[in-house]
Amino acid sequence: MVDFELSPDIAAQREQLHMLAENAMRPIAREYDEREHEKPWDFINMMWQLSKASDIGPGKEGKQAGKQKPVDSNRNLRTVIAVEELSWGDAGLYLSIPGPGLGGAAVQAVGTPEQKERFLSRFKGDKPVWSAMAITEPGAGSDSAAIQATAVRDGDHWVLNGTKIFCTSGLMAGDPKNSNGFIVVWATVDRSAGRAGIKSFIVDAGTPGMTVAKCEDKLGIRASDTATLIFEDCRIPFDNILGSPEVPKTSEGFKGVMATFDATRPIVAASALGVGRAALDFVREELKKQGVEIRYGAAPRKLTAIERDFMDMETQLQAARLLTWRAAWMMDNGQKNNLEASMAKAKAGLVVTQVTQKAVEMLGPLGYSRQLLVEKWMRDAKINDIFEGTQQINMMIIARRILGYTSKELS
Amino acid sequence: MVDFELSPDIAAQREQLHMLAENAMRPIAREYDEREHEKPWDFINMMWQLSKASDIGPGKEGKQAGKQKPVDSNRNLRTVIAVEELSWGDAGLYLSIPGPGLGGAAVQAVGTPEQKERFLSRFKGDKPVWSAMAITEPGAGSDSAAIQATAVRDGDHWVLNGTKIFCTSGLMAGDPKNSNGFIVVWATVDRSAGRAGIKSFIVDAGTPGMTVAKCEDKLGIRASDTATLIFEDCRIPFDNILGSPEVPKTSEGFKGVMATFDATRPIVAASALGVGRAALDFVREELKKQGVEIRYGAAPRKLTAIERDFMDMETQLQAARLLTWRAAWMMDNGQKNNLEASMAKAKAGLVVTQVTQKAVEMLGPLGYSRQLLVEKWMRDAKINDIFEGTQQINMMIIARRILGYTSKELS
Amino acid sequence: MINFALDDEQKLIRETVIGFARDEIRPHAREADEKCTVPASLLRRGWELGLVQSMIPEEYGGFGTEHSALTGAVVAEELAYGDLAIATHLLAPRLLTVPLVELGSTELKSRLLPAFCGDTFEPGSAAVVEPRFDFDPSAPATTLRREGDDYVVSGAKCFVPLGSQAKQLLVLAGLTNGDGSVRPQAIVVARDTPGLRVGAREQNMGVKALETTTLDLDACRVPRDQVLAVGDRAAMARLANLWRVGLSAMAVGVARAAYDYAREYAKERRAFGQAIGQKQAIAFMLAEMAMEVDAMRLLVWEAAWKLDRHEDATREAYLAKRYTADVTLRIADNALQVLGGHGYIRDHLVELFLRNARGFATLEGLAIA
Amino acid sequence: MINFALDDEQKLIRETVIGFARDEIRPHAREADEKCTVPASLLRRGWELGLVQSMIPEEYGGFGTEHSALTGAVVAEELAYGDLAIATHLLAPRLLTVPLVELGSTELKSRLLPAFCGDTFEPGSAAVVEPRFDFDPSAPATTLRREGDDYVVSGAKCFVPLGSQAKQLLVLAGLTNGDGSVRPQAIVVARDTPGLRVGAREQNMGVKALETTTLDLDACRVPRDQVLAVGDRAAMARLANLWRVGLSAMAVGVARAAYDYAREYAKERRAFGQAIGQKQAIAFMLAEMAMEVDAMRLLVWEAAWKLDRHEDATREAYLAKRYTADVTLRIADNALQVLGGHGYIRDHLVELFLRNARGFATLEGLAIA
Repeated sequence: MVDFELSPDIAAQREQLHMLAENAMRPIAREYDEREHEKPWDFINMMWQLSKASDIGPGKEGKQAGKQKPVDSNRNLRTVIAVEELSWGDAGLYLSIPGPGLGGAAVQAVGTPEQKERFLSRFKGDKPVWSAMAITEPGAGSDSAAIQATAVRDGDHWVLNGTKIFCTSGLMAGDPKNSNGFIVVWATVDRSAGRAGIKSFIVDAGTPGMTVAKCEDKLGIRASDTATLIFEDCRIPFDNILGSPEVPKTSEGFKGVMATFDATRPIVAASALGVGRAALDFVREELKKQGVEIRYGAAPRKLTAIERDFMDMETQLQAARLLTWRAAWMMDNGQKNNLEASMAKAKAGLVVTQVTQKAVEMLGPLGYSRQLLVEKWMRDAKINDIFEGTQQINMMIIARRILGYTSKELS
Repeated sequence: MVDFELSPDIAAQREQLHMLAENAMRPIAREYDEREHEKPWDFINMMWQLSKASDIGPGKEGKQAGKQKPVDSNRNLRTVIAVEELSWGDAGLYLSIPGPGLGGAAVQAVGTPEQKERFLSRFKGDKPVWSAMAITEPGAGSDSAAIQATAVRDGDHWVLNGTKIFCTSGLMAGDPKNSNGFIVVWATVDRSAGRAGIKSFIVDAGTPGMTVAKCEDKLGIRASDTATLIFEDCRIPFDNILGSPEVPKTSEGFKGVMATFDATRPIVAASALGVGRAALDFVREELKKQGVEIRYGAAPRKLTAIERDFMDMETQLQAARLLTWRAAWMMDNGQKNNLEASMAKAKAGLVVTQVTQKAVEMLGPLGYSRQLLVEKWMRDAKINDIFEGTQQINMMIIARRILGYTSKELS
Repeated sequence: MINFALDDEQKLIRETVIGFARDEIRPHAREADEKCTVPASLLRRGWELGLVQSMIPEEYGGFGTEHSALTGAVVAEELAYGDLAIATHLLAPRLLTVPLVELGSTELKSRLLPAFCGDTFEPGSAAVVEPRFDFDPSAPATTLRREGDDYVVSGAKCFVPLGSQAKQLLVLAGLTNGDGSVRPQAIVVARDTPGLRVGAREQNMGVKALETTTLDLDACRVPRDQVLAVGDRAAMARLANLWRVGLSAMAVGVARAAYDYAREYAKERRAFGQAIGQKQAIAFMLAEMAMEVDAMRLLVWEAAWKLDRHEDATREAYLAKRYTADVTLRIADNALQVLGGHGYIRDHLVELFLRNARGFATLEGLAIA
Repeated sequence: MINFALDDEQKLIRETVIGFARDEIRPHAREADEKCTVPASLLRRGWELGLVQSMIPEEYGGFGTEHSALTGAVVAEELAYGDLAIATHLLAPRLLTVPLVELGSTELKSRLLPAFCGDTFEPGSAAVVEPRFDFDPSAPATTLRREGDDYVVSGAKCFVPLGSQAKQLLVLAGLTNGDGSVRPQAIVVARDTPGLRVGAREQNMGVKALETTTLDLDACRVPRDQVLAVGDRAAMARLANLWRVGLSAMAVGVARAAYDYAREYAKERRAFGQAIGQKQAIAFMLAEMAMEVDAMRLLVWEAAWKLDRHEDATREAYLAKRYTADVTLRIADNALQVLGGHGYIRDHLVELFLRNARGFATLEGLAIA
């Protein structure tokens, strides 16, 4: 039976997170945009305590995302709702929150019980812990199959070599000074096998041979670090491989690894929605102050340009939101959502880019000024059109699905 | 020295053609949209007399289009201005006007003096004459290189076999009952040679073995016939080949044939502009009646939605017009305009599609009704986004040019 | 509790309608458009689905299933997927019966509803749109004024479906308030009311198989009980939203039809040595269509869901209608582009989808959820 | 007589500026943005190009070449191609000198123009924008009223380029007509005028290397001859159009910079075994950029050409500004998309182009043709 109303507990959680976003994130949003590469430790520690104390908050997301049959039957939906609120507060700060993140999600999705115990238990400790996912390489953008990093077996170890870039929270997860975290690294055990040869490996923070080379200066989401990781003869235990070490004939295994994205893309979409809604809410308030009313139901010919712009922004955001909720809901109900997850990500990434860009324009000279957060939201928003698969990559995935093409037939 | 003012003689010609469009085309536009497959003979004969009597009018275009170093140094510009006016009157009727059209343009561009004398002289006769170009095949759409029609040499004849579709004015040019016209047919003399093997041949109306199989029922431009031509052992004189019969190593020759489009694409763009301007002029008048004024210079925040829509339509059309004039001007000045011709065609085709669709909406219930011509303009407009290379084909040509890719490297 | 799944009954109805649209409607779409008429056989078979009778209470001869805007949206999308003109014709009676069931007096219902529970298709209609550039459904120019115990309606309408066939029509008129402002008011008018004149059949760019006419009302006198929910603004707002959701759902159907047609063509059609669907320019167009069809449906469902909870859905329904009208047009236009020259030819249905799609931004009250 | 070719003198100037933008400006673009300042060396070298002095009549020490909006547009595009902030800084003095030369009294010109004909960069400025949501250049909230032989200006401005450096500023104020309507009026105000207070340096998303400040005018008294072309609506309209064309031309420069950057990247960068430029999704984006850059330039040139004929170019200039602002933003955004993750990093200039591009819809009077 179709229903668009949030369950009372999720609605309540949203309320709590909204207050947190408003009181703990908004006040420091500008500061950590200007002070790039500095970490909001007070906020980080508060969030860590919070996520341990209550069942709400981002600490849980990663742990929960990716489960096909979760205990909490609304886990993925709960997560996207939570992420939208936190990103409404500030997208950069949201991304800096400690927790399993993408790395943990991967362990959760394909890890053995032993691995889950060994790595996920850390997120119950007293000190903030991060984990991260390292996929992209300098040479190979979105083309995961072209990964150059290698993992060579040496007795009961794997030896990793290669360079990874654009690793979100790589600094916090990979540098033991920051946390007892870990990085999930994609590498090939057999380059000749193409996609089938690609495996993911768990590397503990501080493992000799892994160094955090640099953190990028970015357009936005500056409170979150985007690290470059270098692996030089980095030795890790054999058991740190996620999934089977075998190289199958087919690239099924790779598909398995890629499946993590079905859980994480709706989360990125949700983060986009939060940024977009922040801008929309602000514009709505400003228009109200200026006496510009939004007349729903008015004849098209009677609308003002700015009024119609606002309606378009609002509709686009809601369309993206419903696609996002659906993708999460499907996963909560054990349905494959690869197509729907990409739809949510592609739509939300594009919409938030356009909505925030328009918001800056609608506010006139003030919109362009750093006195307000609107210009920051525009800078933060754009990342959602890029990471976890660019707009183009997600359109490609959708196209392959609807046309029934393999990655060979459509690339 | 940059100048956007038309020379007095071209401006005068435009005036004349505008009156002709208003008085001779508008009154019968609806009639020949409803009476599909019937020909406006009175109009056709009038245009024929007119084009012979004066130096203006469409009779000249084709003869003139394509010349690299024309006698009239403004020939191509004059043509696009003329075509815009006539298409403002009615795009379907414009396309039904007798004259050399695309076929003649090809003879003009690459024909021998003997061929020009033999074929182009017909356009000086008393009875209306058409010529047409037959390229597209049922199997091959925009992929000219994949042409299946064959031309086999047999002594001092060529024997043509194959089927051609979407041949504009094919019925008028190919059926001797209608005129002593001819069809320029693309066929391959050596399929193994790919593009290099493709040549164009002139086939006289009524040549045994060439039959006009059918005329399409279309969305718009119904006053103009779009014919299917079937060639069965159709024998034509050896001299009827355009250009050299040799099959070069490179596909230079094919490029030569394709070069015709550099002259014709701006003409299609100009026709698009005429349809778009017809809609824009009508909407402007209607808005004025409704007391909706277009306040150029007003603060963005003070615009109404419909006012801004109108400005957008107006600007888009003017942008397409300037690209079109530039492409024609370059050819008049002996400059290569392959890139600019495709830009004009791609932009004008897209803009007129959007402008006319918007115009229907802006006029409310009346816009959707066949009482007015606006809905017809929307149907007519769309062909400009398709023929002479679809939007996508033209974007491809632009992309190859700017990126320096061959058709192999980017397809 | 968020849920994106239809209930079993809705799934069942949808399956039935999908089959009907595929096997009965779609094969007639082209001919119906060219001949500007819906074959009687289709009306008969369509009537048998009980889409009109279902929500009429049993005491008037109907099946008495509760009215659901969401179910209505599902049905509208699937029928319109088959063909918009045929769908609007089949569902036209609901333009009268739905408001009647919701807002009519017992007396009025027992007088008018039984006619719609018979064995054969019974035409019904609503006259909403007005032949004016600045038509505004929230303030119709057609006037309604009290005169003794009766009301008197005067004005001109257009786009009236089955105008020459419907014996009873719902007419949207403007009732002038004390402060001079106008508020919309729906009334039931019998075709044989003195002063009512059905005009000539309209000729439009699309939806050609559906008969629509103009309607002139010259001081038509209607008894008070034919004025539905007098002064009940909420009821009139709900009615307008039911119209919006009905048309929006049909827009989704047309968009999906265009998308499916283009997708299948792109898989078959080869150029440059590949299926054209393997070209990113085409593939991404199709991907966007797929994404937007889903997005549109969810917006429509949300508005319908709100109507079924009897909450004010003006914002959702209004925004959904604007969005579906714009996006459906773009999808139909892109679908034609995928077919290229073949799309411009009436051998294929995409040009029909485009002509129909262009109507949604203008049309009002041509369907009801 | 239609002609799309620049004359030889314009070609020469363009060549010079192209070289300067490529060799001097572009290499400093990133550092200037990060440090929020334009290196003095660059100002010195830029000044030597004579872009400010050229159109100042010889009697005041200039080169006395006739002012041409078209030439101004060509120069503005090429400098902005190098970097928008540096370009606006280099050309800021023209915001004062161009209106002075065109509209100033002989006395005023001989008093102010010689300062701009020296050997070193002389800052000049115009205060047009106001810090309000509904700022309207055609009706500024800054007031101007007659008081005896003088005029008195009061109001608040923002986005004033070189606000703390310019000794003289052109200020746009609103003169109230008899009927209460307001019309824009340009006046020259010296920075040391009592009541004029230069505010703090502004922090904006883009154009960061250009110093812009707020400006408070508290009953600033200016002699009558500093009010330019009093009551001459045409002159003020022309001034507004010169601003529009100036900024539009710079938008074309920024768009072209983003397009070129993305195109070169797409040729180098490989993925899935090809240069990404060989992918239709990327290739078509680049093709659209190329097409629109040309289209925008032609619209700007047409408006400039009309200004050079001293005809009313309001429609052309206004539409060109709206179009270039929208399209340049889209092009910069797509350029960033072509670079993907790398575009989001400040190692590359596209994110800078995007931040700068977003300014055009809002900014007014920051450049003049």
